[in-house]
Amino acid sequence: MTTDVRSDLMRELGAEQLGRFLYQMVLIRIFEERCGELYTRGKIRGFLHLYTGQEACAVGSISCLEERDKILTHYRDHGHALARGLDPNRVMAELFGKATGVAGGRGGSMHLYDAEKGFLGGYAIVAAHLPLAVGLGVAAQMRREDFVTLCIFGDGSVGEGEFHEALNMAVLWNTPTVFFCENNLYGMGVPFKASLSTEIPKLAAAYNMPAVSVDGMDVLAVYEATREAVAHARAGKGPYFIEAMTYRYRGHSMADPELYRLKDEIEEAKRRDCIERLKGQMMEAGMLDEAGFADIEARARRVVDEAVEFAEQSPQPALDTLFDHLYKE
Amino acid sequence: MTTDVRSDLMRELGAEQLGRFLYQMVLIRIFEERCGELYTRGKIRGFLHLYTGQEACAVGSISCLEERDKILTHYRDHGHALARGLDPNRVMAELFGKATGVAGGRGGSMHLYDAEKGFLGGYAIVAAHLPLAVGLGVAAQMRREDFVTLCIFGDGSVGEGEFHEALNMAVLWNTPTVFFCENNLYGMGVPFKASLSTEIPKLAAAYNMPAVSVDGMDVLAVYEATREAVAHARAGKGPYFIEAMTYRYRGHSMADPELYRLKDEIEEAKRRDCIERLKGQMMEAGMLDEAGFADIEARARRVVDEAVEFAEQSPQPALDTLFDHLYKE
Amino acid sequence: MAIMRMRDALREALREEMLRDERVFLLGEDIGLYGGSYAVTKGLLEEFGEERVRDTPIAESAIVGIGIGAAMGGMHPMVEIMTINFSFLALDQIVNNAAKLLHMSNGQINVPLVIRMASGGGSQLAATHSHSLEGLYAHFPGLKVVCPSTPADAKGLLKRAFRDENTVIFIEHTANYGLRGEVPDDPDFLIEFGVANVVREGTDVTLVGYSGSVHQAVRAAELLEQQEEISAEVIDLRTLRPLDIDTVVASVKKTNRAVIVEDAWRFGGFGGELAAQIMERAFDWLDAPVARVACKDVPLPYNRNLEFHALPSEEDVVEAVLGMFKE
Amino acid sequence: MAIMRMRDALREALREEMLRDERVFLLGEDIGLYGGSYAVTKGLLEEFGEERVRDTPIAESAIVGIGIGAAMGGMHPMVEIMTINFSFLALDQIVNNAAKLLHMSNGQINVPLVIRMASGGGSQLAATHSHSLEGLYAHFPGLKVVCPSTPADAKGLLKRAFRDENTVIFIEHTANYGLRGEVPDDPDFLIEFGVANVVREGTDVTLVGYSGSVHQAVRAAELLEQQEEISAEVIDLRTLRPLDIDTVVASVKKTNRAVIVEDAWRFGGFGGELAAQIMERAFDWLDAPVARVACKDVPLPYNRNLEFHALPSEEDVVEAVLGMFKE
Ligand SMILES: Cc1ncc(C[n+]2csc(CCOP(=O)(O)OP(=O)(O)O)c2C)c(N)n1
Ligand SMILES: Cc1ncc(C[n+]2csc(CCOP(=O)(O)OP(=O)(O)O)c2C)c(N)n1
Ligand SMILES: [Mg+2]
Ligand SMILES: [Mg+2]
Repeated sequence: MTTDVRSDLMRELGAEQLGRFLYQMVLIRIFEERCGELYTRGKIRGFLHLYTGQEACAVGSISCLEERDKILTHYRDHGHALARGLDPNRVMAELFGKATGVAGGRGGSMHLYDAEKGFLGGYAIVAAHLPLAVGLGVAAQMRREDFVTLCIFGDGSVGEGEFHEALNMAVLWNTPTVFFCENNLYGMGVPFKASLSTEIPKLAAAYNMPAVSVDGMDVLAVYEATREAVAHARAGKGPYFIEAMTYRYRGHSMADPELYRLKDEIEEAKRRDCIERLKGQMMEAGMLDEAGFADIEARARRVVDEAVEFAEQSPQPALDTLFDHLYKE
Repeated sequence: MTTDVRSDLMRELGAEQLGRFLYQMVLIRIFEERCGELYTRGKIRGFLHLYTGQEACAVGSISCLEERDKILTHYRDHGHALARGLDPNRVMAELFGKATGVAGGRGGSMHLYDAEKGFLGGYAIVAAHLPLAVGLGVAAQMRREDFVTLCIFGDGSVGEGEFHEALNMAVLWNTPTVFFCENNLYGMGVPFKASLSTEIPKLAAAYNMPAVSVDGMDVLAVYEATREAVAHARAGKGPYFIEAMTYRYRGHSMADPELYRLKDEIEEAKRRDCIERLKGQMMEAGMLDEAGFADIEARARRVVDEAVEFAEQSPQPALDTLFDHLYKE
Repeated sequence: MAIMRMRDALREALREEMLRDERVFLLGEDIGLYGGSYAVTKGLLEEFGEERVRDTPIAESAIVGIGIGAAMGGMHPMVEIMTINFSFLALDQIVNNAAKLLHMSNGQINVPLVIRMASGGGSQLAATHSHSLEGLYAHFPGLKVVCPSTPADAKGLLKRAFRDENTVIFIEHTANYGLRGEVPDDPDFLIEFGVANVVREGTDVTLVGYSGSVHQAVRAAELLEQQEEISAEVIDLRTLRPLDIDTVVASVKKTNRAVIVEDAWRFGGFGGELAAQIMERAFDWLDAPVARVACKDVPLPYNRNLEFHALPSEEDVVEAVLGMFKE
Repeated sequence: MAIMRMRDALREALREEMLRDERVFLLGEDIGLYGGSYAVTKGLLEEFGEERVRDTPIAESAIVGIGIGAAMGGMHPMVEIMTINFSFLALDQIVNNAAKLLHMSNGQINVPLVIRMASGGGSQLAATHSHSLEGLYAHFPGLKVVCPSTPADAKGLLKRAFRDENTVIFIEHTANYGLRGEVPDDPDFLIEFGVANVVREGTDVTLVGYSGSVHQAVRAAELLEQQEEISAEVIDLRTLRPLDIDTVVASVKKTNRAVIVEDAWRFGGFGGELAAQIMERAFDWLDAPVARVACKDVPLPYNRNLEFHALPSEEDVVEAVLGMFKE
């Protein structure tokens, strides 16, 4: 296991902040594994896309945001929601379709929202939220507010026309948008190389914005890059593009027979696991011991247990609410 | 006036071929000016987008094609149709909406077709024909035919998502497609710089295909670049991108009040006029004299006169043909 | 009251709303320097500047998406899609984001957005540039669909659209832009959505139209009166969603006959919905099946004769009415 | 005859047509390595290779556009749009190019293309992933719209689609993929377009469905027979364009009552067209207004109870029928 000590950054962040990163990644991991089980038991339904393996992306990037900032993401959104501090109880309740869910049971796994926390949604139409992120940037500019919008999407989105339209307009209008592409090497079962003729940062840079590629299995690398990007956007310097190279351990969704990749590749990725890596780094730096890690795991497990319990106990939405929120008065 | 003698290329092409270039450019110029008048007199209706000023693009590029090659273009398509050798009578008849028109009066100015000549249409939805050009390339590959598709569009198309989708897939699938962008500095009234955050060849090159920019007011430069591109595509080396820097002397369409640009800019462009340029070059090379040019003009004028006469005399399509060609049996 | 053309009434509405509410701004292709392809936004760039009147690249999906995002961020944008024909490219944004976010987010996120577009055939623009899609938009819950037929309605309804917290699809028939009419000056002049206008009273048959087709219905009513002594009531729906079916049904209960007039293709068009609702609500009052006069089932050709042959005319309406009385 | 699921019948059709005609090839998202998101194309990459079974980037508009271009170039492609929900992104290509090129070019250019897509709600996929848009496609002249409800129909209609020189929109309800039924082996087994299927004969009321809703209609007919002694005839339209209205009208003239059952939203849905046509052609035979049972006017929610409450059910059909007999 790599334990390349990024000592400067680690010192700067300190044990507490790093512990928070570790805890959040562990929480997401446990949450997702539990979701997988609950899906098999029919408690969660519809499409379920697990985030296992990609935790460093959500935690590293979202930690850089202020409260007033906004997040838009795609349907693989549990990790982002938890990293943003959405109530795990209400996230799980949403997956159960319960009235107490973050979208009252209307949205399900692919469509989590918490407007108060600036979490403006999981979007299930590939790449369709990219223009929305630019629009939020326009609103920030016109309202003279300095919030930044973090827009998260997958490598598969890069083939869509809206990717191009949004990047171009973000640069033209100099919006405070951080485009964050989680490149997990596959769009469903299509290898990234079969869906884009070039490299993502090369294409993004062609629009005349800064574009970098980072190790998305390394929470510190993600954090560092995103901090830079957010500062750039907040300073009025316009959009910024990050590609985070990562990997999903599970299938695309629960329905995926995974015919398109070999077990070896998955095992290879797991050797670069983001949780193991930060754990190792912190231990090496004397910021964590096995007991401390066990404690983090136990805390996370309790939170997930409680979330499941909460979701189980929550009521179904009443049938007569069907027409609620069709129009706003 | 510039008369930079490209002596090698001129020698290679010879007086006859160069004379053909000149004739075609003059024909298009006169045809278009006549169309403008006919529109004012209500003979031509709907949207009319004149090509005046851009003649070198059509003539230089289309001259490089073989009979079996295909052309797709946008709504500013008269010049391309004439350069491809469509019957001027039937093109004019189409503009008059007559039964003898190249589309039986159904298409009008924006939608000229002559399938036998591989002229597969003017397309009026910006950028929507780019994927079609890639598809034709797929057909060529699968049928083991070696035709090339020349796909012509304006700078304004570059903002559309389909531009991106088509370029990406052309490179991925290595199709024999020549993307030919006539950059006349405006998409309707929006200056090119306000609609793209970057330079067109830079963006095209980011997809990993050869991309060049040429002087679109110089028919020889356009010819040279396109010849290279067509050879590249025909040899199975994949797509090729050409930006031709040009200028339209008239408004975007006949309805354009032209509030967005100054007369000076137009005058400046006219000093680089493609017809004057080739005329000068040929005279300098002793391939043409004033009488020869007058003869070219007279021939072109006769052809246009005849086309108008033909169109005038042609019958309207019968009302009972309305449902023809709705489905092919 | 001033007499003005519909395009000027629309511009007045935009201007007044921009002055009233600084959240309102405009974006679209050629709405600025060019002055708007139908001159609706002419002069607004000069008056309000580049931040509030934005020329965009040709990228319908992103333009609408940016409008949605700006609305989510606290603005009240107006997106002009140059013509409804290009709105196919933005349909996903309209249907999946603008229309659904409020419902999907359980009321957390609303999208106060006005999307204007020019619509309709009859200008020899040929098949790709002559769509009438009011009914297509009306199918989607979460949207409101407005299609004025007069300058006054255009102004009152467009101003009303900016007082709405939801996405309003505002469809303007190109044949109406030049129409003149009286328009109230009152900056608080609003016309409510879901209130049809009885343009002309009558007793023998009800003609129902919207957008461009209202004028055909009125001309047909005049012909019927002059030539056939048939008294036709004409109803302008003004908005398709919400739909004021009550006014239509009340009229049909009086006249016992209805003809729907629309520019769209008949097959699968909005006229079917109207006919079905009239049948559902006024079955026992109907002396004849509800008739539909609409566009023939072909892409619209460039040639003028063919195009007019395909589009519904007042003569077609008269014929449909006479057919009802013959049986 | 073999018993197979609809997804297998579809695969058989694709396979046979690829073997028969080398112009046929497939392109779409995840149709190759992944095996198709609903497993329809499973195994075809292995059998036919990468040139004829092409995984594409996620780019619906270009995929359809490339299919159109390839068809213009002499091929007969099948484009799979993973689900109908993503077809909004390709709608311009479908409506402005595929549907219109033949007519606009005065017969010079045709587009022999099959576009398959999975459709429908009921799988808790929430609002953006649960559309029923058969009627939307049926509105556009130049297209053909096919929506089978059984494995045999799926095979016969899909094979027929590859014998057509025009663009065929082939819509498969996700709830039908797992349905089993007898399917003829004959490689020349075709089902003509525009021929509705009388699934069940009856005398008291005609239930009209297509795609997923046929099965609700059949179950409702069974309930009506068992519980109410009402004999319902059930008609499966099979194709919406061309539409076999004659079969429907003949049935209604016998039963004097009609209920249309569809998964789409009622308002502005295809049911309106059907109701209007039945009224136009069988007015004097109708004992009650044609009724429509359809989706409630809301985006479909994830929650199962809410979703099922919104979608039409066999109980809703029974209720609609009983309502007709009460009056
Ligand atoms: C417009 C659109 N097309 C297709 C789909 C179906 N689909 C859902 S996820 C997905 C793959 C996306 O891959 P990527 O963007 O890399 O994200 P990842 O799933 O790898 O996180 C596809 C094709 C969709 N939801 N939207
Ligand atoms: C999708 C779409 N959006 C908008 C339009 C309206 N429109 C027609 S031409 C045009 C400008 C195109 O400019 P460019 O591509 O540079 O070509 P040029 O007219 O300069 O030759 C616009 C906006 C259209 N036809 N299609
Ligand atoms: Mg991916
Ligand atoms: Mg241009």
